[in-house]
Amino acid sequence: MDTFVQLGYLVSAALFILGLKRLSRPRTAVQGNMLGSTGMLVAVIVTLIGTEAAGIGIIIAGVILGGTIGVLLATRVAMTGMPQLVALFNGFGGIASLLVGAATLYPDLAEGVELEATDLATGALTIGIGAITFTGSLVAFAKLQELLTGDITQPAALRAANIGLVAMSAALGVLLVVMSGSIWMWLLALAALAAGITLVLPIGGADMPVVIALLNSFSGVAASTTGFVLGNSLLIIAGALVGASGLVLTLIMCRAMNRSLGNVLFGAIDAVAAGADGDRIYDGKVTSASADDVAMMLDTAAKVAIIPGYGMAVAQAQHAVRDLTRALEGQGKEVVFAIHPVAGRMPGHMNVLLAEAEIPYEQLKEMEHINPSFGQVDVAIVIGANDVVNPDARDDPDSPIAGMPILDADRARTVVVIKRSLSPGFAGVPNPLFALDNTMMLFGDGKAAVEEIITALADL
Amino acid sequence: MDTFVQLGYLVSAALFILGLKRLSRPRTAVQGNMLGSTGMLVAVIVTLIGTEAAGIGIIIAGVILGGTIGVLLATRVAMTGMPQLVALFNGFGGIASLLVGAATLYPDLAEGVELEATDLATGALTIGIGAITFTGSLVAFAKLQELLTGDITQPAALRAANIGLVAMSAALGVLLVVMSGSIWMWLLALAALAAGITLVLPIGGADMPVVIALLNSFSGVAASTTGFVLGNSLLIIAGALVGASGLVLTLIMCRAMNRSLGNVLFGAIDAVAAGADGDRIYDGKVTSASADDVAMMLDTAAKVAIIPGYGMAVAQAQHAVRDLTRALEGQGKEVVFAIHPVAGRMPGHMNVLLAEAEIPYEQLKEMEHINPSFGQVDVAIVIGANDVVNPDARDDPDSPIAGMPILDADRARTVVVIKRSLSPGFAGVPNPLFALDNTMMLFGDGKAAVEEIITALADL
Amino acid sequence: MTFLIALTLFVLAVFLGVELITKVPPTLHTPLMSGSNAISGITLIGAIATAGTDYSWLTNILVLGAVALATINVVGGFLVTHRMLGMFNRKR
Amino acid sequence: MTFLIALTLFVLAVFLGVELITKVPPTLHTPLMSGSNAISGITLIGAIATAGTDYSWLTNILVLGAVALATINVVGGFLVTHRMLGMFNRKR
Ligand SMILES: NC(=O)c1ccc[n+]([C@@H]2O[C@H](COP(=O)([O-])OP(=O)(O)OC[C@H]3O[C@@H](n4cnc5c(N)ncnc54)[C@H](OP(=O)(O)O)[C@@H]3O)[C@@H](O)[C@H]2O)c1
Ligand SMILES: NC(=O)c1ccc[n+]([C@@H]2O[C@H](COP(=O)([O-])OP(=O)(O)OC[C@H]3O[C@@H](n4cnc5c(N)ncnc54)[C@H](OP(=O)(O)O)[C@@H]3O)[C@@H](O)[C@H]2O)c1
Repeated sequence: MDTFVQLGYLVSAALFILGLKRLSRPRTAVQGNMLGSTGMLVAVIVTLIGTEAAGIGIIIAGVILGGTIGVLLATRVAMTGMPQLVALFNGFGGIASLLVGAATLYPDLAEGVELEATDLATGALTIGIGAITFTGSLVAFAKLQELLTGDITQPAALRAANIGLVAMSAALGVLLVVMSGSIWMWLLALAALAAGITLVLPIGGADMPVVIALLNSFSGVAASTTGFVLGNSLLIIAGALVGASGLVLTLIMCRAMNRSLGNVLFGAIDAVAAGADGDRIYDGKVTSASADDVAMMLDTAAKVAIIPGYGMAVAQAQHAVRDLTRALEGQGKEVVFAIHPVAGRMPGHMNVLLAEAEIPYEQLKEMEHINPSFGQVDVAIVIGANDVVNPDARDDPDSPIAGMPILDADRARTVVVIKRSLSPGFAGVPNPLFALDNTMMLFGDGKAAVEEIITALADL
Repeated sequence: MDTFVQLGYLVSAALFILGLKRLSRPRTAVQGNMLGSTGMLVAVIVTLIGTEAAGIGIIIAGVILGGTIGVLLATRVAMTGMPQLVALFNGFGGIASLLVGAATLYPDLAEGVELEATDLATGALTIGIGAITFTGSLVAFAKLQELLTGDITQPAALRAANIGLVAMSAALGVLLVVMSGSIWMWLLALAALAAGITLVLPIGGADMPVVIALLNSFSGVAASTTGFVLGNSLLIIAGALVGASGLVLTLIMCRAMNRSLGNVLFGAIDAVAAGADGDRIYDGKVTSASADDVAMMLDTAAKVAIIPGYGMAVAQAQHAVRDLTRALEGQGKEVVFAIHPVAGRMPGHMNVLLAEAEIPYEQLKEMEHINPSFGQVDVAIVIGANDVVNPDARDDPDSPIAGMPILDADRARTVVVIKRSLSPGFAGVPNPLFALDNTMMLFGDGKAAVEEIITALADL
Repeated sequence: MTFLIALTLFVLAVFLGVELITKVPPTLHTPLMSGSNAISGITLIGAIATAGTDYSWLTNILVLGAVALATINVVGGFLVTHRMLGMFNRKR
Repeated sequence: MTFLIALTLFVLAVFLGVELITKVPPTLHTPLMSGSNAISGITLIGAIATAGTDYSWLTNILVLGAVALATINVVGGFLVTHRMLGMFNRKR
């Protein structure tokens, strides 16, 4: 029987590996996700067969309950809500690990059974990391869902508290290993839950995708340490795979923003505090335009580059943008999309939205490929993007976002910026692009503004 | 104690992994090899400390003996002898696995101790694969060292015998598992030793590098199965790493020759048999030239491409080639080297030789990069290369080497071919390049011919 | 399974995870994140294995919660990834 | 270590080996081959572990041969790889 379970786990681990491998290539990603879910199915079935189904009632109840909620959440959410949903799921995985760890250790601790130090240590890790993952993910969810808004007034205090709580969790973990009493386990859980909150609370919303990837890595590690406690090879392997891949993803994202992980976790608020005096930059230099002005400008253009940003997602303007593209192409113009790797609030955010609007993949150009050719672009239309086209990042070494690679929209012959106001993007810094001579601002909601341009084009 | 050994093995496995990772990138390869050897040192030390050193005398004797021979062989061999030396080392690894497997199983088998079926099965695999690796590698060594020359007259019979012997080995392996007697183990070893010979004997010398990579993979698998028998995690992991990487290397090489592994193992001789009538192709069309003619041709050239092949290695002409390059560059000409991935008798063979002669790495161009620009080359100097510049591979779908990617030397304005005669290269097919109007043949030993050109250039 | 063998599995899987993910294009970051997030719901089998080992009400509640929450993670995670990838793929 | 845990280690290492080696440039094929060949000499520790478990002359001879041959593979393999790589590196 045990051999059968182990064999099933091996098959499942292989499916996870193949799944991850395929998920990381565009052509095979769908298949990769299928392989991963097949692996999970194999694992669950094998486990059900292999364990004495003493708690089968609980299991069935839990699976039905969780499965229903999972399906509802996954099918109902809008594409713009993806980031927070992933955060939420991730939190659930974290607390599940915490609960499994506690449920495994608790009976023995309560009855005073002597436990191996390694079991206690990995149990403590499971509980600590699971707890941080849980509350950290919930805070990330709340921030992205805009349940938690407004500035955090005391970031420094929160960070100090966070360091204290992490240290306390570590101390409680050591106590749990040494003294082996269930009280330490519960205290550890509480301290780590609080640590998760204080870790994520001071981090700016723009950095949430990085935080989610990091917490994803944590939830993998928590699953893996659960495997140590239970002596379960599949938990160890699958958890470690996710732990490693989450960390790699985190670092890839940091690199795309030209920042270190430490800076993301502990430096974001300072950056926001630093840039506030937009007035001086904008004063008297901003040219406001109407949709008709923009349409006339477009009429004479041969090459148009569209730069979407977070605002396009908020306005749900992707379908309007597609219609604009078709209209321009109908007039024989060349239209390309310039996609910044961290445009939006989630890596690949723009790709998902534009794909939803059926814009062909070939039309989307990555930053490195489009940047050298902005000189040949007649009109660059910036829709709800801000930080990713901020020339200060490139030119001003003192800017809080200095060094972040940007799209060189300012080098296009004319720039049209569509947004509702002059208010800053998520990094909170003013954008000199808006004050350039060759820039015209079209103020308004992204979707409405694009639709107006389409009408104006048709009326020319 | 066991924990200590296991920890040492884990460190060693991690070092092997990092080592392989670095070995596969040019910049870090030296460091990778260091890491690998450090891993091996850790493993040996830990094993010595962890086992009751009952046989310490034997161990010390063996290590001193083997170490001395290893150092002597590795430091004495010439660069051109690398391929066969690697084959030899590989064979030693194979037989060592065989011996360990036999030494572990034999005492129990002889005393009639009951053994697990999985132990017997992995033991049988160790012995079988170790034996094939050993004799196969020895035959490969003998072929490359030209101890075994002349055509194999009965390839079909050898292949039939090989299939029979492999089947017999499999049957004996099953008998060993079922009947558990030491006689089956010895018979299995004998059958597999014979299978190794019959496997490699009919394969053409040009395919030896592929065979060596494959046997390398086998020796990894044999080490890994030894690990199963001994319950040793490090043997399992390190063996599997080598087994997988050897197989990947094998397939990469096959792809570079546009052939399947099956074709390499079972199809080479037929190809050689197919191409014989060079006379018809060459008759009356070959232009022979002197070193002076070549020097005059070079004098008016602006861009020169040098294409080295196996003959350059045989003639040890790399230093002369370097001198020629310097002379041409001294006259302001551009000189590049066009490196075919399977030029020579070993992947990367040309790179090693040219590096030995201190030709800068930047001057070596890979096939895909140089091919589109052969039209701009004034003189292509082919030195001891043949198959890799055979236009039939590209143009004649019936050629035995059809589909193998080649260097498009025939598209250069003028081609100079340096070799001793019109005899074919390792694929055994005639080469229409030699009969082209824009080709001149400079017959002679590679090194001498290049030196003559240098003198002629100086005398102009 | 001894602790050190478990650790060996862990280390191998970490190396493998790193190799598998390096050099993913940014386009795939979001689906990759949610797909691997679903895999981290593997803790579900831990929850299942733990059910029925003890009959105290406290552990039963812990286990029920663990199973349900892990199932949300697994089912929701794979589904949402599939939806996202579907949007990409319509275009090829 | 049960057979299936051993098999799991094997499978993980195979996946890892494949990921590590795919896309090596041809330049490095020869040193990579001889370097990984040296690693396959790890069977040396098998030989060492086997020494002294039995005192019959036959196993002693087998073990002596195994240790010596595996050592040749290891020492020679790493050394020859180092020599080869040294030639490349002088140039950078
Ligand atoms: N994508 C990722 O993975 C990721 C990860 C980490 C961090 N980030 C950060 O997120 C930021 C992304 O840059 P971004 O240029 O895409 O966005 P952004 O800098 O956040 O700017 C978005 C702009 O959209 C405008 N907007 C909001 N709602 C709108 C609507 N309904 N219609 C029209 N415009 C609207 C806003 O201006 P108004 O209010 O004036 O309209 C705002 O200035 C960067 O700072 C990046 O570092 C992203
Ligand atoms: N590199 C690898 O990893 C690898 C792997 C597998 C197979 N192979 C095979 O090996 C072949 C390599 O092609 P190649 O073009 O390099 O070599 P080749 O086709 O084998 O031809 C070598 C030529 O060198 C000439 N030669 C020999 N000794 C010489 C000397 N002292 N001076 C001058 N010339 C001399 C020979 O002609 P003469 O006798 O007339 O002088 C011969 O035609 C291909 O068929 C390839 O598929 C290579």
